[in-house]
Amino acid sequence: MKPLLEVRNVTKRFGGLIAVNDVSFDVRKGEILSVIGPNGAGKSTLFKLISSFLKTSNGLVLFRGEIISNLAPHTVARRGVVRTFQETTIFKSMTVRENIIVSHHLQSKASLLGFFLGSRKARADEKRFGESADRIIGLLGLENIANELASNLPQGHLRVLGMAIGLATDPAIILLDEPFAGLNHDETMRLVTLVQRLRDEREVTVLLVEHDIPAVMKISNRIVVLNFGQKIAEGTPQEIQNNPGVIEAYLGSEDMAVGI
Amino acid sequence: MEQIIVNGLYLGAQYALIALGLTLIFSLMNVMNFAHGQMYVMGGFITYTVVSQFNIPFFIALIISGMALAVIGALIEKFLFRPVIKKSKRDESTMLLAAGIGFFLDSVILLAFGEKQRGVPKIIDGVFNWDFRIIMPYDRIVIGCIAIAMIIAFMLLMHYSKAGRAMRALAQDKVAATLMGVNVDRYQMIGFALGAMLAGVVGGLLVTITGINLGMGGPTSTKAFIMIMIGGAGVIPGAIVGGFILGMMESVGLSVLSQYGDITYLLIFASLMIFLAIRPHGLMGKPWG
Amino acid sequence: MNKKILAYVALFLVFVYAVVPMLINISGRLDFYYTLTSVALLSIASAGVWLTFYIGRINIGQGAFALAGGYVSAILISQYGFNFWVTLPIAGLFCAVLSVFIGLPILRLRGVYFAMVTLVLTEVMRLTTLALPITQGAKGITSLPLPSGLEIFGLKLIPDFSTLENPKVGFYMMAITLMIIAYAVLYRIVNSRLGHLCRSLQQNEELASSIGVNTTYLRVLTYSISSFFGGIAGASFVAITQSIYPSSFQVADSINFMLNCFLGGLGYVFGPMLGTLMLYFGWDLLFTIGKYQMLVYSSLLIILMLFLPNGVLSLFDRKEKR
Amino acid sequence: MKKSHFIKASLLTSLVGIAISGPALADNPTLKIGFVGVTSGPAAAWGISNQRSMETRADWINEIGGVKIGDKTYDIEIVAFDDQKDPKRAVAGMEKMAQEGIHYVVGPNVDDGAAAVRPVAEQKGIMYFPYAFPKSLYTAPASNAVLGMVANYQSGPAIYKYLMEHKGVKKVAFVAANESDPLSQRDGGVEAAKKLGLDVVSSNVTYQVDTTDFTPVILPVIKSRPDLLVLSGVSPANAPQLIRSARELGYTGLISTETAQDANVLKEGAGDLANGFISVGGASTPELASDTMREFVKRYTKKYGEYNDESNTKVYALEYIIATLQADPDAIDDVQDFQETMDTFEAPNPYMVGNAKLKYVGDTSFGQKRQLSVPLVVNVYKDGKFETLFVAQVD
Repeated sequence: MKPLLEVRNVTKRFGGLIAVNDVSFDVRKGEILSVIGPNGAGKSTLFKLISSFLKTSNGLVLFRGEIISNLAPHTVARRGVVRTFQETTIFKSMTVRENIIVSHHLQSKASLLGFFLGSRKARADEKRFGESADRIIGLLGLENIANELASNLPQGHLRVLGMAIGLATDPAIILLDEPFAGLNHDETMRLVTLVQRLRDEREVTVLLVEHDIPAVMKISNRIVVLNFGQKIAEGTPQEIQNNPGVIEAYLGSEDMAVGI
Repeated sequence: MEQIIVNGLYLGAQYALIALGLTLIFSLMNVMNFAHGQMYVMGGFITYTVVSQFNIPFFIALIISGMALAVIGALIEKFLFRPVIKKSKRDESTMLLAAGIGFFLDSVILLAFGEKQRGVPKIIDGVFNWDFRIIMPYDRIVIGCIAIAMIIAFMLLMHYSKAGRAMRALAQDKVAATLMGVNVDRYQMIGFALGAMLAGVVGGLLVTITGINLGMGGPTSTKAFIMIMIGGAGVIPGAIVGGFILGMMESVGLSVLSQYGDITYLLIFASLMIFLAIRPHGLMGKPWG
Repeated sequence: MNKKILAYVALFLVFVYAVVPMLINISGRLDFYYTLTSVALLSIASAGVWLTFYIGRINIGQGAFALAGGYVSAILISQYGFNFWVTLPIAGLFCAVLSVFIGLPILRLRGVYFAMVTLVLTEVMRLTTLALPITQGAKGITSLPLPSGLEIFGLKLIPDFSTLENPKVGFYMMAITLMIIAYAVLYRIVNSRLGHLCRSLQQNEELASSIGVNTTYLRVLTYSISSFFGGIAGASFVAITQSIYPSSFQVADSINFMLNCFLGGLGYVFGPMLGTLMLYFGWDLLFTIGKYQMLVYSSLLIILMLFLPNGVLSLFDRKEKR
Repeated sequence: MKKSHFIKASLLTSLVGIAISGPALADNPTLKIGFVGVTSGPAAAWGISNQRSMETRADWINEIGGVKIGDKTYDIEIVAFDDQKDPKRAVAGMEKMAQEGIHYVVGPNVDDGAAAVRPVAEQKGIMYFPYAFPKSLYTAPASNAVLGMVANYQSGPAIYKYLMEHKGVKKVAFVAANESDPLSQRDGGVEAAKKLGLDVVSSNVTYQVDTTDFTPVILPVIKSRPDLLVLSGVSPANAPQLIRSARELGYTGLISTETAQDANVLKEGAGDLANGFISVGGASTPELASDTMREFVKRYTKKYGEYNDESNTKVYALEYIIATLQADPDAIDDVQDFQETMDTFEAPNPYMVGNAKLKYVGDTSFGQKRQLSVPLVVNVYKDGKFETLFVAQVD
């Protein structure tokens, strides 16, 4: 079976600095793949390259066999590759439900003019979005806070809301940028379960970039390890845990403390 | 050619000094101080009044006007900007306040100092003339040098004094600065006062050369804004660079394009717009300052 | 809920079309016709500025489009003999198209950068009209006729203004009607999906594009609607003053349009309308205090801002909260 | 007993006092004269000198018991409206004047405002006296505007001609701010100079009014080596700076303008460098000023602390309005009458020595009498004062 997303020889240079160097890997449909690595390994840059928020210097990113690197970000989203953000990125002065509804943009069938005039298609769209939003709210357990202003939410809920926004676009693959950063153990575990449920129930493929090694070990089907912009290992959590190169890479850094 | 460059340098020095105060305020508080030009005019009129009504020497008058503006600036920050910033939902709301203060200062200036153009007699007579290649009156040379000296002094202050370091930290990252123990309210007030003081001193300096009138406030603000856009908003070296670039552009543009007359400024402004479209955050600005 | 809104709208229509003229006639303050006409037209331009605020851009360049719209109308009338009513939409469309070309590069800018570029734009437009031969440069275009009548299929829609006993009433009706249309459009935009998308843009452009919103397109679209409003307002003033000069709309106007939005409140569709009314009418009312007019006016502005930094309409927030 | 007498007596006297003084004050009906112009913001100087000279004159008239028009004596009240140099506001101001029942308005100060108020003025029956030069304002079918001063296309040729004949000027250069009024005046000046056979060596240089350093502006002009540098439509704020820059760059020729200037502003802004600067003024130079003019300057100075020489040219409009109304009392609320009287009106000019006359002119320039005949006094600045260079009349 063809992989869903292919990263082929992707390189990114900033001036003389090489942030990502000739990295290749595949993401298969229905899996959760994590990219890890010590600080400054190029994880975030790689993430932005895949979601086309940065332009590659070299190499390609393919989705369903088509090139998506260097397209406009909204076009990439339109194809079905949707990202969340490391910072808690939500629409602050909208309620949780409004956040999710507005994110259904890609699925609208009516034109903007249609919406302006209130055409039948537009009304049908609005109804559909509302229902879909309620489903997502139910799935992620946000019922109690659906009508809260997003700016009033605590950190943990914000992360879930970020994911809900991603889900609302009905993606084929969702890219999560450090989803566990800043969460405590309980919140992390809850989110891990949630991501797994998403994969199972909504058949979403997940690519995540993460710092939190224990969470990654628990959630991932496969893991890719970066160091100094290069891929040094790829495999199941087990394989990675026993890979001497990986251990060495982490030995030199403080991330060791997190413990493999 | 030499003349054009010297003209540009002189203009640049005075522009940079105006832009410095504005960019300082912007970097600390994210306020577009539309009243900056009015503060500059205020400084000019205070210097004029002190010199011509009370016969006090020019340089002392300059200091008096700087102090007066610093006090006005501190009061404006404490009693107007601070409460509004705390209460408003969007940063931009301070623009209405700034514009209101601008109108207010305009009317105060009109009532207190009248509608006429004012000027202080030249501080030094005579013209420097190098073989008709560079002609520069001595007073301009003196004022230009003072302006450059002040720019340097200001940079040193920002780099080596405690207050300067605190303000730079604040400009960079308010949250981090708070964590480091910087008293945000206090340094915002000091910064605003310092910015207003700079405006006042420049107004005083230029009153001996260009004179001062009620109408110069608004356009001066606009020009200063253009300079800090060129250099990058909220970046102090940016303001200096922006000031010199605009000064040079005017000097060169006016000479080179003089036969096209009416469109000189059109071209200067249009090229500014194109420049910003290409470099959306100026020469040295942080993205989306 | 919908019925309630309809009732409000009906009340407002009766008020501006019938009650206001009646009050003016009773009190004999005929000069208020022009004042209110100005308020209505300026509030259309302010509505445009408000819309750009809605996508998170500070627009201090509306004067440029008002000027451009005014000149389009004046040139078409004086040199090509167009009927004013035909030039009105053309002026709006011209500005909309123009704003696409200007907006494409500059809408990438944000915050103060965008604000300052638009401020410069006003000055650029003034200097352009000074330099172009078709605008007759510094001389301006003067002695334009009053709007003539408009007939469609023999149906007399608008009478010839020069036959009116008091053209001011005609202009008042015109301005009010235009304003109502403009705000209906604005209200509809804000309360449709388009408005939600604009808000998403205002709050977080990266996130908006990651959920698939074509941010460039949306920005340019809103900016051109905004400029359309500016052009309409500018052209309407030309009909009233029967003349236009490069200085007819200048930086001060651009700034005022922006201030109108702030004063009314950026979060309220009808904010710019109220803001324009207060700022413009306020100045007129203070005319009696002579040389202290500016002092009192600016002090009131500052005080308003101190107590209601989110706009005058935030006074009613508590009541209207869902 | 005595006490009550005293009270009664004092009550009576005070009542009588009120009875006498009350009606005496209320006896004079007021005649309202309007002013629509700019008195705030950057161009405030133009309007303020205008408004102040009107108010000074009005106070003076009221102090001496009012002015007799027909068989009634009126007090004069000046109703001023600040248009902020915005043509849209100028229209509002004119509407306000109509609302106040005013038929005679001085202003606006600039071209765009003067053009914008025309529809209102003609519809509401208001005569207005703008300080703007476009000929279309005064040429038929326009009927209600009266040019309040000498236009640059009238004074310019006179000045150039004088300088050609007396100072041997051959080459002339123009510089103007890039705004409507100065640019129009520059174009008019260039045309006039060419007609006189002068060589126009530079006319394209313009500047922003907010310029703080004019050296770069003036440099290319000086390089064209003119004998005469004309500052077209220069504002009093810019004039000293332009003069200073030109002189400091070594320019030794003549400098002139066709607008009114203030001697003190020139003195402060340019000092000795302004000596020899030629401008157009009213009649306050010692050679020409009458006692009335001196009294006016004295009263103005007393009321506002400082005189403004720009007011010399602006004192006339109010005087003309009142004098014309005196000649034809019916015109007080009928501008039709006023317009008819304008054709034949003549009265002595109180501000000038000799037998100068107040009358309406403009046949040559506009084809109808729509201009105040004010003396074209060309001044030259010398050590803080103006001296009269020559005097001419416009027809």
